[in-house]
Amino acid sequence: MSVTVDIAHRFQGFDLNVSFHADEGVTALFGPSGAGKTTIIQSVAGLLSPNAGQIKINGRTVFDSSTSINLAPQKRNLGYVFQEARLFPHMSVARNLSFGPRARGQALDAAYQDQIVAMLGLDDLLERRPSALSGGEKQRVALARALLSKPEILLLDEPLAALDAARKEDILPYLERLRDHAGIAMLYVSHSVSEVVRLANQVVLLKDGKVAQTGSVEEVFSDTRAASVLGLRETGAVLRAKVIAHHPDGLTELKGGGAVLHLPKVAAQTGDTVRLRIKATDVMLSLSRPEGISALNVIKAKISDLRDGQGPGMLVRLQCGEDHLLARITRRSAKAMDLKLGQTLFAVVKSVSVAQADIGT
Amino acid sequence: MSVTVDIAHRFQGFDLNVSFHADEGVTALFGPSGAGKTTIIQSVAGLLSPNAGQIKINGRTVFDSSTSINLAPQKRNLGYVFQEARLFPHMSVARNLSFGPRARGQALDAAYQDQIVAMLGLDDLLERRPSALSGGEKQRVALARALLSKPEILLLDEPLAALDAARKEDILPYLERLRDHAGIAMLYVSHSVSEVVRLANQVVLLKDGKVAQTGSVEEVFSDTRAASVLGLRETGAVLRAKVIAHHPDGLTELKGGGAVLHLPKVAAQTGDTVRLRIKATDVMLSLSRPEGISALNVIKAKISDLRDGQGPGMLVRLQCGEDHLLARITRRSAKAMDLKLGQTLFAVVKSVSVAQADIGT
Amino acid sequence: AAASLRGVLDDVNQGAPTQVTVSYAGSAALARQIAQGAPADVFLSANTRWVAWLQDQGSTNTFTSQDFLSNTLVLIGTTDQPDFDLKTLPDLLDNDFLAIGHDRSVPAGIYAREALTSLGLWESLAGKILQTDNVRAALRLVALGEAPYAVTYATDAIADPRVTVLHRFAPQDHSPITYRLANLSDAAEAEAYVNYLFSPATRQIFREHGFQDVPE
Amino acid sequence: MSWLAEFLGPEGFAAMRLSIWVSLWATLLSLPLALWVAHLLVRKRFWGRELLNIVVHLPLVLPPVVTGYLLLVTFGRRAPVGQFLEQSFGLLLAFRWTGAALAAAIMGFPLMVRAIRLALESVDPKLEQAAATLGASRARIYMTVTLPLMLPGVIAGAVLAFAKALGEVGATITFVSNIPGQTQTLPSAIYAMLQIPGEEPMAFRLVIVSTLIAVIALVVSELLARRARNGSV
Amino acid sequence: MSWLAEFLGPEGFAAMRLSIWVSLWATLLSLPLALWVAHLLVRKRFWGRELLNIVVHLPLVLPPVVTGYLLLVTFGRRAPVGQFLEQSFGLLLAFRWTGAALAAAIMGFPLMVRAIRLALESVDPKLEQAAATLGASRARIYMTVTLPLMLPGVIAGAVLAFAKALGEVGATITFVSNIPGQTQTLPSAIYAMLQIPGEEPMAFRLVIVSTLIAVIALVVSELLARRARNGSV
Ligand SMILES: Nc1ncnc2c1ncn2[C@@H]1O[C@H](COP(=O)(O)OP(=O)(O)OP(=O)(O)O)[C@@H](O)[C@H]1O
Ligand SMILES: Nc1ncnc2c1ncn2[C@@H]1O[C@H](COP(=O)(O)OP(=O)(O)OP(=O)(O)O)[C@@H](O)[C@H]1O
Ligand SMILES: [Mg+2]
Ligand SMILES: [Mg+2]
Repeated sequence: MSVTVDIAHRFQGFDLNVSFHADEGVTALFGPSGAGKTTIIQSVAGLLSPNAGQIKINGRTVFDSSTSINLAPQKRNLGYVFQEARLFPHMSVARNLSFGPRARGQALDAAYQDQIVAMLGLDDLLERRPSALSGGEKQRVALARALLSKPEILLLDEPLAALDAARKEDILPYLERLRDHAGIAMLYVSHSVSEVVRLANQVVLLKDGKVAQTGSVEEVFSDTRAASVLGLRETGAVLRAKVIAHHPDGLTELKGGGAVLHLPKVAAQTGDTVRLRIKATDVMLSLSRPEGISALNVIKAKISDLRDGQGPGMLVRLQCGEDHLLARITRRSAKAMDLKLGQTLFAVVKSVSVAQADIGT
Repeated sequence: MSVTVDIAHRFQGFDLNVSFHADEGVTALFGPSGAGKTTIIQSVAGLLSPNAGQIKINGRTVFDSSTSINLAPQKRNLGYVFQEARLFPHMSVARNLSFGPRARGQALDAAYQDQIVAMLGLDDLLERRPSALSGGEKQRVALARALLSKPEILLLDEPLAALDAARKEDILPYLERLRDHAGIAMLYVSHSVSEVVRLANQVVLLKDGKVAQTGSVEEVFSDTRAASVLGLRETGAVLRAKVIAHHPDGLTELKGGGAVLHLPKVAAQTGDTVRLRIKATDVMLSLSRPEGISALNVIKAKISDLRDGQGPGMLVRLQCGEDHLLARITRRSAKAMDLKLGQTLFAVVKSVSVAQADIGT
Repeated sequence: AAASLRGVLDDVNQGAPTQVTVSYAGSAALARQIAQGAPADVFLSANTRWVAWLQDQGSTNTFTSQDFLSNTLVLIGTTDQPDFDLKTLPDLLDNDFLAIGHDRSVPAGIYAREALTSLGLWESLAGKILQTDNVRAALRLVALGEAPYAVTYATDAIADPRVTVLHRFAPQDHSPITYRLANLSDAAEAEAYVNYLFSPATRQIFREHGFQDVPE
Repeated sequence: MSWLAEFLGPEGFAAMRLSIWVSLWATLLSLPLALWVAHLLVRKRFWGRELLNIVVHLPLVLPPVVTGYLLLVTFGRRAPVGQFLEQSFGLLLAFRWTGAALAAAIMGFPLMVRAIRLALESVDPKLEQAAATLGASRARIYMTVTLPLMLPGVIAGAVLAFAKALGEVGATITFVSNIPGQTQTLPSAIYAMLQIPGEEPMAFRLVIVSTLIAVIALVVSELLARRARNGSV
Repeated sequence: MSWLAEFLGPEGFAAMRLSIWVSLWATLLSLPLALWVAHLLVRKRFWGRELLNIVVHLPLVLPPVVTGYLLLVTFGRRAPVGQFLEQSFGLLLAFRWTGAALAAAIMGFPLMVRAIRLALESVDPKLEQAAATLGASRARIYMTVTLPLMLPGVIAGAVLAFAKALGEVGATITFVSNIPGQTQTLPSAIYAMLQIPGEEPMAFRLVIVSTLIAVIALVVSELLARRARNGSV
């Protein structure tokens, strides 16, 4: 399963011109409001015909302006969770959910449906009309509806935006499983970095209708250049670590960045490789190995880049083993510590500050 | 400006029964999807008549089921940002924006309008129809429309949900100024803790149509009991600090928690008191005063409470001066450091880890 | 005036002593309108019954009426059939229809039924009769070939070159066909116009259109 | 029913039965065509669209007699289309109840199309798009999304057409004449009665029956429309 | 215009002018009332609502002659309402163009109300709520939100009524007679001409003109509706 997009489209006052390839797994479309994310997704779905370019799904050309190929949406075998739920107002929630399977002539997979319904907490809503649902409930039904049609390609336009953290926590692992086991490709639009880092294999960073950067999550989010797009608070690095052991006190021991790390229980098998995201603001630097502190994770590292930000902060890039970390510190500290390129020091990461939501399995 | 709500309403399968008072400033309605947030807001707006109870705005009863008072929405002088934008599809953005002032017969305040339009990045959109806007753009127009009608009460139902972090960063300071200087009351629905902490004076925690907890942000979010509702990652303490000086390197020096703190430029006057939120996961404990580290803020504190969480973590409550901090550390660290009630130690907070978004002025 | 007088009356009015405005509609509608105060001075009805009805209403100040014209009833068809025999009509019709005015509401239809009944044909024509809402519609059906035969006034047959008269009914087979005139005003112009209508020159015009004077 | 037959007399009663029959057929037969025409007018851009729009409205604009006349010269027994239909399908329209139904259908057609058009225009294409992404074929989308959403308008259109059919006299009488028991509908009967002095009471009996039928149709339609709005699936 | 006058003859030309005049008045005058009635039927729940609905539909259901007859016995110069209007306001309806306009308005009223109703039903009350929270009075909401949103339906209703007025003959001729230059509208003139064998060509000239007027009205309405849909403000 894969999607190849190379399109240009013009709206009054807005030019879209993007080209990227999304493999099996999750490709996040990330960018500010009005960057063109929905326009891209609509083009892939076949709901909007771009002025020019071509789109391939699994190698099959579904749109090509030069040969006037334009496959109807119903033939593209995809699932689309719209930014606005777009539920059928004249049908009950249950009917909305069974619309896709019926339309595709699929036999009812009751077990699958029950699973989705339970995950999204829709049990009590099945007989309701969409007009009697809350905003978040609508969004959950829309997500369930798309999932139940068992598509090859999932297009998700801010599917979790209206949901609370607890509910997101229920849904994200499911999307992870889908990503890892169902072999489908997902285009995922979200404004939440933690969602993207957790889910995405690849990020397409959009700005004003252009691809600003594209690559693996590690690449894009560890890039000091990306900081301006992501915002102060979300800059960070992603590093791969291998699960060594699960300890009885609930901590998981991992090896990554040339150091041994301890994290609260990570949902992965011993021997698995996981992806850890460590925000730049969560990394503290120390000239000597600190003693008697609560932070368990101290990584020996070498400064590979020093970059001034706007304001009083600066970004320090650290080489640790084959990986790197980003640390955001004040210039005052940098001066006090007299940091220099190539200097060796210790990065202190509080175990619990590597958030659950930022661990991609 | 204040709002008093004491209502009961019943939907098929859902019972709302809430009572709270919202003073001048921001009152956050916080709770999972389907908890009844929108229902409350609609009742305050006069768009839904609850089965029973009463609602007062500025002491004036606008709804009372026992005396059958039910003031029309247009007479309640409020501004409502709906969860779904609800823009007028037959009007340009500019017309949408001027609708409120015209309806209220207010003279056009061009400077004010320009300011709002610039803040929300709507300059290029003014001539467009809502149908030609992206999801986030619609939400921004809806926010602008409500703000421009200069209401006494602002009802905001997830006004920033569809916006990227950078755009939120533009809007939040404005909402703060509105809160501090306009003297209006805001009911603010959001699923984002950082938004709520930054904006709200008071939090009403909702669950299944009931008020689970209510109080100041400091109380609700510092309460170790609230941790379960907020989730692991969002627990933290709020402490008050006084601005001592703004330094030329961009750092602001504050005094709070019995210690001197350095934060990136805080938008407050010297002498002002500000509210700082420090997440439990951002606090590291050290037995001795650490040297040679990048963190600027080290607070001497005494352990006032030790509380086991689920999983490998525990929550440490610290007394520092008259305030307190929460620190989340692993039990393994606690054992290694041999933490005891009453023990004196040092809390290390990285300056930049007190996020801009978590500073309430 | 009755709608079926249009044509001839337009010709007649060319020479009228006063400016005449004619409202052509069904006799029933006109009678009711006059009863409701319509600004009419003279009412020309194709039908004596509505004149009588109007007189009964007593709603006009002055009311004098007199028989005005007479007409004859004919059977028309599309092609000339010199040896046409009315008796064979039921057989000739086969699957086709005979068009007449509505046998209770349209005067020509009433006369047609009377005539056909007294000739003993009505029963055998049952189910083969088309009734129209006015006699001109019956004529039109023949003219268009939709019906092979119709019973109309002689005047109608003259007016339309597409039809020919196959049979003339004898006046004694049906009640007398009379157009009746009601003078509803005492204005001098109305008087003059009525006189004009009865003047020999005008009578000649009517006769040219196939009308006949009322038998004394 | 027998009291009704007495109340109306045999001729009036026959006219009533015929009128209901004719109106129902007129409504039901024109419905699919009206749906199709409305679809063409709203969703398609083709050469001659404006022409179609005008043709659909003509029966409203023209005096009914003219429509009846045009029907007669088109579908009459000597007219080309009429002969073709008779020879090919054995379908006789002129001077039959079928012709009355045709006349009524044509007179009500503009009303029906307009109502359906309005309803179709207010169906949100975004919902149809959503259905398409769920794999529904065009036909399925139409049947399960578009049609249910425009149902109130379809019902309104059907009621208008039915009511119009109940009241149509000009075109009907011109096209199929007034043959008691065969083509004499309620309005034709009423029309005839009103031409006879003193028959007003009988005419008004027929008017009352006509009104009653319309009332029943209206009430049923309002109930259906309410169910449609609250969603029937 | 003179070639048109020649084409139609003085009587036909006068009928055309009168018909346009009458149809415009009928449409414009019934519009506010239709908006109000549609509002009552859609948004209010009151005793007698169903009755109002039926009364509105009656002119469609009844043969036009009956409607004309009822108008005559209500608004005639000897009839109670007619006399009252004449004495109190000097408003004469019977046998005047005003009466023709009244007849046309009443015949078109059900069509207009239905179209407006359908449009009103599809206006999203959530937008009206949004307007209310912005401080707009009910009247203002109606004028700036509701009415613009239902404009396509209002235009459709107006066009239907106008077209109907152009074609209405039964009620008009029964109520106000067929007085050339005063109450003889195009359809009445066409009706009268069809009474004379051989005058069909002239009748068809009038039909063509009638159709042309309708075409113009249709095209204008489609343009207006398109503008309304794309938003006019
Ligand atoms: N019209 C209605 N009929 C029946 N139930 C309703 C209706 N509107 C809302 N509800 C139910 O009432 C509950 C509260 O709805 P509400 O919209 O207030 O939730 P909310 O807190 O705003 O949720 P969200 O964060 O998802 O927007 C939900 O369970 C919802 O299903
Ligand atoms: N129909 C349209 N006509 C004109 N401009 C449009 C239209 N639809 C979208 N746009 C513009 O195209 C740009 C991209 O829109 P798009 O919906 O793809 O943004 P987005 O990245 O999804 O933003 P958001 O995060 O706010 O949903 C925006 O500037 C928008 O205003
Ligand atoms: Mg979007
Ligand atoms: Mg809500």
